[in-house]
Amino acid sequence: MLQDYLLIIIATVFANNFVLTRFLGLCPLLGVSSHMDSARGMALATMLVLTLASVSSYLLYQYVLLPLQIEYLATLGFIFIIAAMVQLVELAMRRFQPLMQRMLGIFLPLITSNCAVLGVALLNVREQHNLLQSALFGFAAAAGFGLVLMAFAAMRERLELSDVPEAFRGAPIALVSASLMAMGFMGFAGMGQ
Amino acid sequence: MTQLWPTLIILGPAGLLIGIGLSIAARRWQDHSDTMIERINKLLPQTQCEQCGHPGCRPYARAIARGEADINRCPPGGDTTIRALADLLGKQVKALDSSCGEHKAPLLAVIDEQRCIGCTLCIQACPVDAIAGAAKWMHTVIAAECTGCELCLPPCPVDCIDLVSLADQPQRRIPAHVQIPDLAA
Amino acid sequence: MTRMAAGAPHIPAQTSVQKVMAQVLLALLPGILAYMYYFGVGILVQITLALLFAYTFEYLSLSARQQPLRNYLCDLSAAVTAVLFALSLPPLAPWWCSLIGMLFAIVIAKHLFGGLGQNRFNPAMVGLAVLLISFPRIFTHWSPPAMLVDNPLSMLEVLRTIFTTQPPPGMSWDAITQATPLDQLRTGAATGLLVTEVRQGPVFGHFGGLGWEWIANWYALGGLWLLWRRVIHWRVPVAVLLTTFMLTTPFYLFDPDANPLPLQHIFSGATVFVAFFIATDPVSGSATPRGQLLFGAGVAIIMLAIRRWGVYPDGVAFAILVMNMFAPLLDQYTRPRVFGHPR
Amino acid sequence: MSGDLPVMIHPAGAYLHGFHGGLKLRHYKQISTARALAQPPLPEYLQLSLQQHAGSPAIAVVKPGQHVTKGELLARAGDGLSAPVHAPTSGTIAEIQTLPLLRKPARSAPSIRLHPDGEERWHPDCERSIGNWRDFTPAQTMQRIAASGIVGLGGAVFPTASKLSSQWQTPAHTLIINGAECEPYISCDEMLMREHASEVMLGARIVAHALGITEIVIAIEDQLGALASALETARSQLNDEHILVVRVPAVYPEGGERQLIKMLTGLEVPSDGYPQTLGLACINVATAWAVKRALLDREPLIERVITVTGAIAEPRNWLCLLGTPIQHLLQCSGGLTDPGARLVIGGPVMGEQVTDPALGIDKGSNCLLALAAEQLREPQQSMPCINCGECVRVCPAMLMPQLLYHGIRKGDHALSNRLQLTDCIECGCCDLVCPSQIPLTDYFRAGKQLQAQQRQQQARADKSALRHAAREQRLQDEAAQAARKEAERQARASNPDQAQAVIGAALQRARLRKQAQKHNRNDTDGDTS
Repeated sequence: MLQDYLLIIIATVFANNFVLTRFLGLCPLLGVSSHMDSARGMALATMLVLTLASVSSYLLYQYVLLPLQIEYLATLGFIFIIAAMVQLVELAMRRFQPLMQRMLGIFLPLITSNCAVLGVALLNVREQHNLLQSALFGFAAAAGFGLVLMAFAAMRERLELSDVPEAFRGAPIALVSASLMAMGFMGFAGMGQ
Repeated sequence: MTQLWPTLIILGPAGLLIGIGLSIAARRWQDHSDTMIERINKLLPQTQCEQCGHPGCRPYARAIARGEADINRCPPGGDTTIRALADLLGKQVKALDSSCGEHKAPLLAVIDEQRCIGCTLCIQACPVDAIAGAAKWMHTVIAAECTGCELCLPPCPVDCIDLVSLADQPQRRIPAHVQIPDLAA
Repeated sequence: MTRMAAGAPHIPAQTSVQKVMAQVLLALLPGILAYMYYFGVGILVQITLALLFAYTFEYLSLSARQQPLRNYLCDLSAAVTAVLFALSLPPLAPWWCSLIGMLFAIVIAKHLFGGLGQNRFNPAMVGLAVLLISFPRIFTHWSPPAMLVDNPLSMLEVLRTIFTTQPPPGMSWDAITQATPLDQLRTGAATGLLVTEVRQGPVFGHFGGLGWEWIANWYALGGLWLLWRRVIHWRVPVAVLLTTFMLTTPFYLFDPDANPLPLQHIFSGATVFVAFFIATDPVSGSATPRGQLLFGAGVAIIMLAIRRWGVYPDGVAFAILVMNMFAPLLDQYTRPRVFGHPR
Repeated sequence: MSGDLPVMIHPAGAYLHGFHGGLKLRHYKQISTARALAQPPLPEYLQLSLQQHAGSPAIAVVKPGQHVTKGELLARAGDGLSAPVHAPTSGTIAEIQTLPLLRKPARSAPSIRLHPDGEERWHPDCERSIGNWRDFTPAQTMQRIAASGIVGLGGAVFPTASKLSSQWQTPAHTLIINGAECEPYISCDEMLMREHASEVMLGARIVAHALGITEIVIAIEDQLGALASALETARSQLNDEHILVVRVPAVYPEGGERQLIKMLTGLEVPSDGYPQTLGLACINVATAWAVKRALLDREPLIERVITVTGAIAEPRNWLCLLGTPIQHLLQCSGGLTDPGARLVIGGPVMGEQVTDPALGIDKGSNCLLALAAEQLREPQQSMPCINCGECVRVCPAMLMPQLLYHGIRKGDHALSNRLQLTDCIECGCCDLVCPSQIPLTDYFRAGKQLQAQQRQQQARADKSALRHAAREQRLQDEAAQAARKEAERQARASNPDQAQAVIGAALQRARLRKQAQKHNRNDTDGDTS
């Protein structure tokens, strides 16, 4: 039982890492990774949003969509509830963490369109997770995302300091690095199933 | 078609409810972006030269904070300032907008006291009150306060103000093989 | 600002990049000789091919980037990359393996990132990972140790195999190659055999694979020499080996039938090789003392996880790449306390 | 900091602790220690910079053409941190001109040229006895040290009196005499201790007495066994069991104050603090000797020991008048053996290249080194950094030199700030182990300079912002006032009756005032009459 939960976490963070093996959430990965500070903020924000999104989408699915037999509305409903929640988080952050809100700039609302969020919600349904599993799955997905994001940000800060050929500076070399990182994560293939 | 109704019935009110909730929250937790203007202003060189097209550094900072002005319009700050602003705002670093002017080493205005006729026009133009003098009396620049903004040049009717480079005495000479971007200027 | 000729210190450093690289190559020599002794001359062909392609690509990249050729071609870094890569290939791998591997290693992993000293990923391991992912079959064709072969392939047959990518006429791949000990353990576990039963097989020696364990010893000797020469430092190798040992011991003690001997993990596959020669690559690793310990431990953990649960036979290439990815982050969070600053 | 007092429990020097990093370097000291300490013949002229100390330049009190006697005050201490300069011999002031500093060629300061008359006549002040130093109050001793122009002779040239009388966060308990000359070639402190051991100890006791303490630790390198026994003999002669001679391992940069203190006590002087923070005072051997001569012999600081070594015909240590020109010293030592040699003032690792051999030695010149051409390094041949981490391993400040280098090279000052560039002590260890032969220390010095410049700029910017804001406020106020006046005038213009009334009222007031004045005047007239 406990082992199952542990497995969900480890498998989701590493073997089935959202960014590097499922290729979800690449947009914020490239967008918010030029600085350690903002990457840290984004990682935390995503963790918050993803956990909340998993729970709320689970509740929405179990207690609204299923009873009413409108499961076909899952995607729409999830988007709906995720958008609302991100908006709320942003407002709260603007009020209580204005600096972080500024730092994240456009990227906080961007979590809304982060496919990882919708991905978590839909995968939860597909894998038939219960409430706790959903929450854990959402959290672990975000943790994996955040870990990669921060590693990537640290690496990009380092890339800024190196003599990358002119044509490859900025986004190109970042993408090359991301692909090499993904290659490393392919070594986890076959694990976590 | 029959599936449309439950959709509307459920999602419609839900959307309304959420919308109301969000608007209340937005009202409650208002935007505090003044701190942002301060942070941007802190990064600007404070020459008050108006080359960016704004009357001083703070107005430019406000314009940046509101997204009305780009970050590459400050010639005195040069690349350093652009980089700092890009860092703060999470934007891409870009080249200085050459329509605003060229980056120069820090300058200091000096009044040729032989030629000065005491017209006070430069005193009125100086954004930091760094020129001392009175009508019909010779003026002089307070070196420690001058920002080298060049705003005093155009109004002077006798062209008696010169700009000299403001060189700090170095502690050490820097060897030729040390390649640092900031030294290139 | 006025410029002057040079500041203190006025005396030169006693070491150079070239010397460091040359010492690494020298330290690999005993391992290479042992490899040849146990697995035939194939490895020599692979090294030659890899060197050839490495320097071709190095030359092309440097010219394209308009870098001073003389300094950089003489720094021996491409040679180190090539040899480390070739030593990770099966001795009879097709010739184009080196071509593809070196293309990715030198051009993409090294020069796209800015050349010597700027690569964020270990070039040799990038080349290897590309091959592992794209052509996994190649890595199931390893030569068996010389003691198990009645009439070893001649030099000509080896060359023909490598260049035609076909086994010599009248022979099949199965006849001249064999799964590695690690592979056999994996397939054994999959078919429900106990570790002890699998280890009865002829390819196993005292701890690790037959032949492999001796190559590992020679690698270790070279590594110790590098340690003594202060080219590498103890933290990474110790972290890799100690973590491997400490992680596998409980498993073994808990269930010796299902889990291999800890020493088996150290002496088979590339563990020792990685500990002394791959994970110690300073460029793509961590530079802080604690960071190096964590880096080595991470490599060992991921390597063991892939061996235990993954689909790849020996996960070192992936383990290194994943830890390369985390190296800057490790540096960031394990920065030493500056003298005179509070803890 | 004052809360924890492990120092009290573990007295300095009882146990050696070691410090992070550092290097074992070949010593090359025996080159210059074969010949005994001697005085060179009087040079043709002495070139005395008025900036021989940290802080502001001294202010000349003599004029060209004036005749001065040995030990006479030439320049009094300037404002703030500063120290006076005295005449090293009797003679005539030739001229006062602005010249580059010997050990900081990028800066310049006024410099006095003195032509000796060869009579060596002492100034009368220097011959009068000053009584027993034990009777002096600490303030008197400090005043005497300051007036004698004594500064840290190890090379930092920080005025000694200021150093000893600054804030003591922890009560003073131990005086450390720094005799750990860790840089290769330099042997001036060793020679001084060999020949004047008891005088050095006496100087140390004078300082300790002034600080109200008794514990003295003399730290020397462990290779100098003979010296240790010489010091022991001197100590037994003085019969002072509070003096402890400690032999510390010869690891460069051991002689750095912070490193030595770490070695002796295991404590780190805080980055923003001084040895005083830990209750320690640390002075150089030569400084202690100068203190003894200032208080017992009444001689101001006019000479020091300097090692002349390297590619030199007769390398040796000279007891040399301040201001002696470099070229004169070279001549006395038999000249260069390698015409392509580079002259360095200081050691090979931290020294400064001599730009003008006509300049005179200053209080901080401990060594004149001629490095043969083949010993020099070529800075142009550096390769890219390979992140080998050797620099991290040897850095005594525990910095990450390779990252700092990248940061400075790319103009990322935020990074170099985060990595504490200011804590770099420019010891050059990283340079000496870098396989890519990167001139790291040059980069760090440049980076520090840029940082200082930026701090200055920021200060200017802050001031400008304030002044601009004040001006805006003023303009606004003025505009508001003008608008108010305009509004009033408008109001008056639009309402003639009221305006008339106002004018009438004003006239009325004026009239009343005039009457009142008249009254007053009458009254006062009456009073005076």
